[in-house]
Amino acid sequence: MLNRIKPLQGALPYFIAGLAIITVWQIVVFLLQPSPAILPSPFKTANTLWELIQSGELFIHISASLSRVVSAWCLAALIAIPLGLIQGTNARFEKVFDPVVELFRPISPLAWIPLAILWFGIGESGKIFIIFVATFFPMLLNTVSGVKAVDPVMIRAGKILGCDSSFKLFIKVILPAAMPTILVGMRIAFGTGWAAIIAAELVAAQNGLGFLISDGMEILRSDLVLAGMVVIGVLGVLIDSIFRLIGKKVNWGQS
Amino acid sequence: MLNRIKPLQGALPYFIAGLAIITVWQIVVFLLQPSPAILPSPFKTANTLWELIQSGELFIHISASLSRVVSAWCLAALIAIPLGLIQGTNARFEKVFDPVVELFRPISPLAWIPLAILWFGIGESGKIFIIFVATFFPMLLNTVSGVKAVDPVMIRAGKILGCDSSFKLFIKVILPAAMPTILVGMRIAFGTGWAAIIAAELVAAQNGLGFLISDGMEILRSDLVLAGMVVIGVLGVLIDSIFRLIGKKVNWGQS
Amino acid sequence: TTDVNIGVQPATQPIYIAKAAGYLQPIEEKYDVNFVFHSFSYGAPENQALATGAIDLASAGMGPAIIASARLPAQLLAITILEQTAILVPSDSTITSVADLKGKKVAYPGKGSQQFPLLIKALSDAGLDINDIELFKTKGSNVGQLVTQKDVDAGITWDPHVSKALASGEAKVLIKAEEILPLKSNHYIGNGFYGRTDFIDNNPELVQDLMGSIVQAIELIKSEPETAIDYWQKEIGFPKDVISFSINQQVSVYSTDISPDASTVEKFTTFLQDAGILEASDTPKFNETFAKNAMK
Amino acid sequence: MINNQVTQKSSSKGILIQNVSKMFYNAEGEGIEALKPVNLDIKAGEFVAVIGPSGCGKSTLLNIIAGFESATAGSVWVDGEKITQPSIDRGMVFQQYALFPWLNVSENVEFGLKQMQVPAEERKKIVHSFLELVGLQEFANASIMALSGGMKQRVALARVFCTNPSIILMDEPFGALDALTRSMLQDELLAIWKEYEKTVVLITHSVQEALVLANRIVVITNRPGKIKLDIDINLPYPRDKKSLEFRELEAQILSQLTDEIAKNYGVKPKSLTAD
Amino acid sequence: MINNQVTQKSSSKGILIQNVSKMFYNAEGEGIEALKPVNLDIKAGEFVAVIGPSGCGKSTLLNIIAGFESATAGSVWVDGEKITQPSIDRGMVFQQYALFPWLNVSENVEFGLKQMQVPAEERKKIVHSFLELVGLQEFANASIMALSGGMKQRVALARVFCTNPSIILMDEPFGALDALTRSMLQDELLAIWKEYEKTVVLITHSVQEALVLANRIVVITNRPGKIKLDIDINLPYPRDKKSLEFRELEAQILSQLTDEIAKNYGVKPKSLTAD
Ligand SMILES: Nc1ncnc2c1ncn2[C@@H]1O[C@H](COP(=O)(O)OP(=O)(O)OP(=O)(O)O)[C@@H](O)[C@H]1O
Ligand SMILES: Nc1ncnc2c1ncn2[C@@H]1O[C@H](COP(=O)(O)OP(=O)(O)OP(=O)(O)O)[C@@H](O)[C@H]1O
Ligand SMILES: [Mg+2]
Ligand SMILES: [Mg+2]
Repeated sequence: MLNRIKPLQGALPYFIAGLAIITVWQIVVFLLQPSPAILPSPFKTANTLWELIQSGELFIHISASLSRVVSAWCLAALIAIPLGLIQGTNARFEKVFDPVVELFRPISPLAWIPLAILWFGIGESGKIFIIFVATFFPMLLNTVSGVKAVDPVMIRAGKILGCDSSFKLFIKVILPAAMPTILVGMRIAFGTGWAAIIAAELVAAQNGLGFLISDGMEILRSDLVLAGMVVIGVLGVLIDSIFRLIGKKVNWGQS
Repeated sequence: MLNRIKPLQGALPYFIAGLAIITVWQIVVFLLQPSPAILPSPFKTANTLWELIQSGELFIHISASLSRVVSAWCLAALIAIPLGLIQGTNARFEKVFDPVVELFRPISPLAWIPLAILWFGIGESGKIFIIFVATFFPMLLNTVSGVKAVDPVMIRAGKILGCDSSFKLFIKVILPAAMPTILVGMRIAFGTGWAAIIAAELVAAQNGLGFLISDGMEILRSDLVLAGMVVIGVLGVLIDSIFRLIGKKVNWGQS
Repeated sequence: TTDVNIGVQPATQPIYIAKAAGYLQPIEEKYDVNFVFHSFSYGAPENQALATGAIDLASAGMGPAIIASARLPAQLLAITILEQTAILVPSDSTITSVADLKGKKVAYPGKGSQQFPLLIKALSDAGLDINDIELFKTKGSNVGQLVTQKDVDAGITWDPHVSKALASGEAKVLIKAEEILPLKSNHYIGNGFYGRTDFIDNNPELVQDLMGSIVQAIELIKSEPETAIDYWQKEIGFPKDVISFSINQQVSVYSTDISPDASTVEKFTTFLQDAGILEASDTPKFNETFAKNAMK
Repeated sequence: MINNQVTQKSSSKGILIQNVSKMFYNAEGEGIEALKPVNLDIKAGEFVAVIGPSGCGKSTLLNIIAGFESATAGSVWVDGEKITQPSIDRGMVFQQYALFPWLNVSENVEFGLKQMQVPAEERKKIVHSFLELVGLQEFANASIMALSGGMKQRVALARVFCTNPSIILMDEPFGALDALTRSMLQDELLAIWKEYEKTVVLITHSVQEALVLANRIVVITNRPGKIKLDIDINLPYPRDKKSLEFRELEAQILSQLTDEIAKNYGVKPKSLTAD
Repeated sequence: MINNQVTQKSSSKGILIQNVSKMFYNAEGEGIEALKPVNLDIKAGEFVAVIGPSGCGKSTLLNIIAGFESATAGSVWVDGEKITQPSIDRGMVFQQYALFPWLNVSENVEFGLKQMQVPAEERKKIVHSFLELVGLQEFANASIMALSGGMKQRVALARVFCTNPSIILMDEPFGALDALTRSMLQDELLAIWKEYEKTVVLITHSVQEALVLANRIVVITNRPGKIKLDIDINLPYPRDKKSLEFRELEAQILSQLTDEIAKNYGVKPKSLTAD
């Protein structure tokens, strides 16, 4: 099949999906007639969103949250991917390091809040730490599994073609060979990072989408909550489609 | 290498890891001297843990949380894996379904609380729903990527050896071929499920480790918080080692 | 036997004393019901549960209580704790008045809390407004930690978090709520009891008896504080020293006058409207007949 | 389309390839023509060997016959039915083995039989006899990962033979085998072909192999592949490699092939210095 | 250990294989003996062909020489140095191609040169000339996925040749190639070998190929492999397949091999009914 996707055509399914969700949402509102304090109509939400846009408030929240998620995610990538590369190739390191990972992995970002405050106080770093916790593990796990799945014959080929140090071998063979799986980990991690934004912004925040949502919940302004969720969802899709683009370039595994 | 791991020997690295963590913890307490209301000493926490065990309370919390996580996780597996198999093989379905997934994926379990209450009330199902949300996406994404990475020649071999329906092909070829990646997704999902337990048990829970932790925070009992975190970590490791065992059986990709 | 679902929070609410002292049991027998307590760590999910009908009655901070009464088909029935809130500063802080907060970092537990408008009121009384300080939203339970760690210069929160911070000796009170906004018997109001209007309309006698048991509980708190402290410790798991500190130092104040009288509610409403939490059109619904009858 | 006029349904037995052509598109959307329109009428029971230079489209043609890929134009008919999908009645031995790594050796061989719902006991027997045929009875429970290249190919052969398909498609099946194993399996193939009157399409690089086995040889040109030579081999079996007819046919086919292949290497590289 | 007494350091050039044996262990911990102690002294500049039945341990031996696997006992010395790890000076053509799918054809060929830090411009030239050598200049920018089996093997050959290693290890490199491409590349291999005095170890299934190329042929027995025949081939190049000496040597080696391989198939399967 000839598969040249034009940018606009690529966005089409997202519009359709968005429309479908809005329709279902409107039907639920129509059928269940929930209190608007819990589930306002799409129209009400759109209205609130528009007000947030006009006042410029939304962009402050978006940029605050986005910069937190991106920083945490980059930090996690910088640490998790090299660690994963080592863990995936060095059985001895894995034996010692993996139990530590597994002990910490299931602990919720919410549970880290007191410690985040203890260590980092109210600055950005505490919030970034919470999101970091949420993004670190999926990246690590996918990197390890990607590395382990690298065809041993590739590694041999790399070695005999002059990758005489582990580092060269990592960079030239293991990393690109594991890249498709690592990218999935990075994609998943971005999602979990976004999902941790509410918890993170419970640590002394002044702004951010998580702040908007948890604040909205407290004052029973579900329109704000929904508006925040919509923005997170849409941003998530946008960022994910960037990954998808990169993925297409890297995903040599498929035609 | 001859690699027959005896059960006790297998547990050794975990003990070492645990010991290392406790040592670091004790050093932090010693150096920072944080208020015990924020970070109690390992000894204090162990003491609390022991009391929880003796009173039998701990087991009630564990079984409550565990049954929630397991139910949600099984439910997610039942839905996400078939969906992922379809999405990974059917490009048309993916085009429509994927944007929906990407819109919902970055939305925090915390943000789902109001809707969980709306749809499921404050019983078990609402809590399971929140954990479900947290487990669903990693499973789906890994299944899709696992399926897409299946060597096309395997699919051809399956077809010509009599898998004449898509269903047979799924069961006999695509599923086992993608199994290693799917299992990673299931492992990750179990972790994210555990991590969502606090959010889930914020809603009218009477028991559970998440309840123990968030309640501990509210009632100023950091020793309970830490004890809960330790138990979640240790259970996480135990469950993860089960996956690891299964993984070894299924992970035909490696020697 | 039908279940009556009551939302509670892990705080020193009198309803726990009513339960522990056995005041609820006769009511359960009389109406053939079963009181089920559902614990929420903060007001937001509790109000959401109320909105869907998952709970019938709720005990929560005054902020969530008034917001629910204004925005949901619900009514405020009683004011069950007075006071409870204070602005804290580190014990060695040089801040001695609210006016000194200018340009400082202040932690607060979110807009939905009553602490937020109270802070605004305190500031405006001192000739400041919200833009004169730097605000940090966090969980109520973390405010004390931020203050004692000196990550912020001040923080506003409720009890038992106030007592906990004070008991540690690393924080002191800058100003108590009663000095900012004396609403009822020269105290501020801290905790409300409210319920879904349809439930109240359908079960007036039960609600009446329940109010009676709350008054009874408050009487017990006042006459035998040590017993009450034991009950709370047993029911919620609070550390005993913190609750003792709270009761003995009057950080939390209880009064058998639980009536949500019109003037108090009105003042509080205007106060929330001024703070931009309630909109001008929001009028909280309240019903003081039950409380009045119970106090007799 | 040009070829519409000739796509009337054929009622004859065998494989009818009508005007089949194939284009591939790379990521930039550029087309590569892998097969020029090919016409070929393979009668039931024929043993056809396909020879041609590397990359000329042999595997592509076989994939289209198997039903894995659809032709860009034209169509393939088997026993009068147009091919739209693969079927267990057309067995295939893949160039890359295509064994299932999550199954052990005997489970791999058993796979097709299971799909055909052959009873377990019978399955065991069949699997056993075919593992014996390829000399791997000892490795019945071995993991695929623990096999050498040639052993893998033998498993793949056993897997296809045991389902007894009426058409056998083979993509260089004997390339990785040692001489004797190869000639043993070739003999078995011939025996199976004759006894059960199968139709065989075999891709090979060895003219000798083609001449030993096939009763028809098709030579495909350089990419885009089209048929350059289509010749019936009427020598009696077993074929005598030293007979004059054999030698003459070998020379004829080789010369055709040499012409074709030489086109790939227009100018021979002069300098081979590597540093 | 038994073999300790003979592991004194050799100062001679070439490859010295001393008492090398290899055991594999499966998941249950059972051992499979892949190689019995093997001794072989390959002098620098020799062209050794290794023949043996499928699964006898040929690839295993080559992997140990390359430095990929360690011998269970014994050791391998190259130019007097004990082998502990792979080196770019020992090039290897793998049985399964082992191309890097994330690189295109010319990037794959360029890979080793990059590691050797050959300047970009020179790299380009070398890559170009070797792609020409294997007849793939047109496919320089093609993705690996878009190549046929034989084309992949040609890329793998170009990748190894272009780094100019002094030892070339080859695991059935010509199996997937058509006759002419094969003989062209065989000629090139011979030319490179002679001109640059390389040491070559070639695994093949074809006795003819071994006789055309090698000046020494080693036959390995059935698993566990050990050396059964080790014979110098002193015929002049280019070898004449029709000469009497060639024929005699072919017959001699084939008969040795036949004995070996026949052991794999003790009893020929009687019944081949598949349903
Ligand atoms: N998926 C693909 N995408 C793009 N081009 C392809 C693809 N598959 C094959 N081709 C091209 O089609 C041509 C024919 O390929 P095919 O695999 O049929 O060759 P072949 O005759 O089997 O060669 P060999 O003998 O080397 O196996 C080749 O030039 C190849 O580059
Ligand atoms: N990773 C492994 N685990 C267990 N056994 C193995 C492994 N690799 C190879 N073997 C066994 O070792 C023996 C020799 O294998 P090897 O690959 O060296 O054979 P070969 O001579 O190259 O065969 P072929 O000509 O078929 O490629 C085989 O019997 C095989 O089953
Ligand atoms: Mg091919
Ligand atoms: Mg081999």
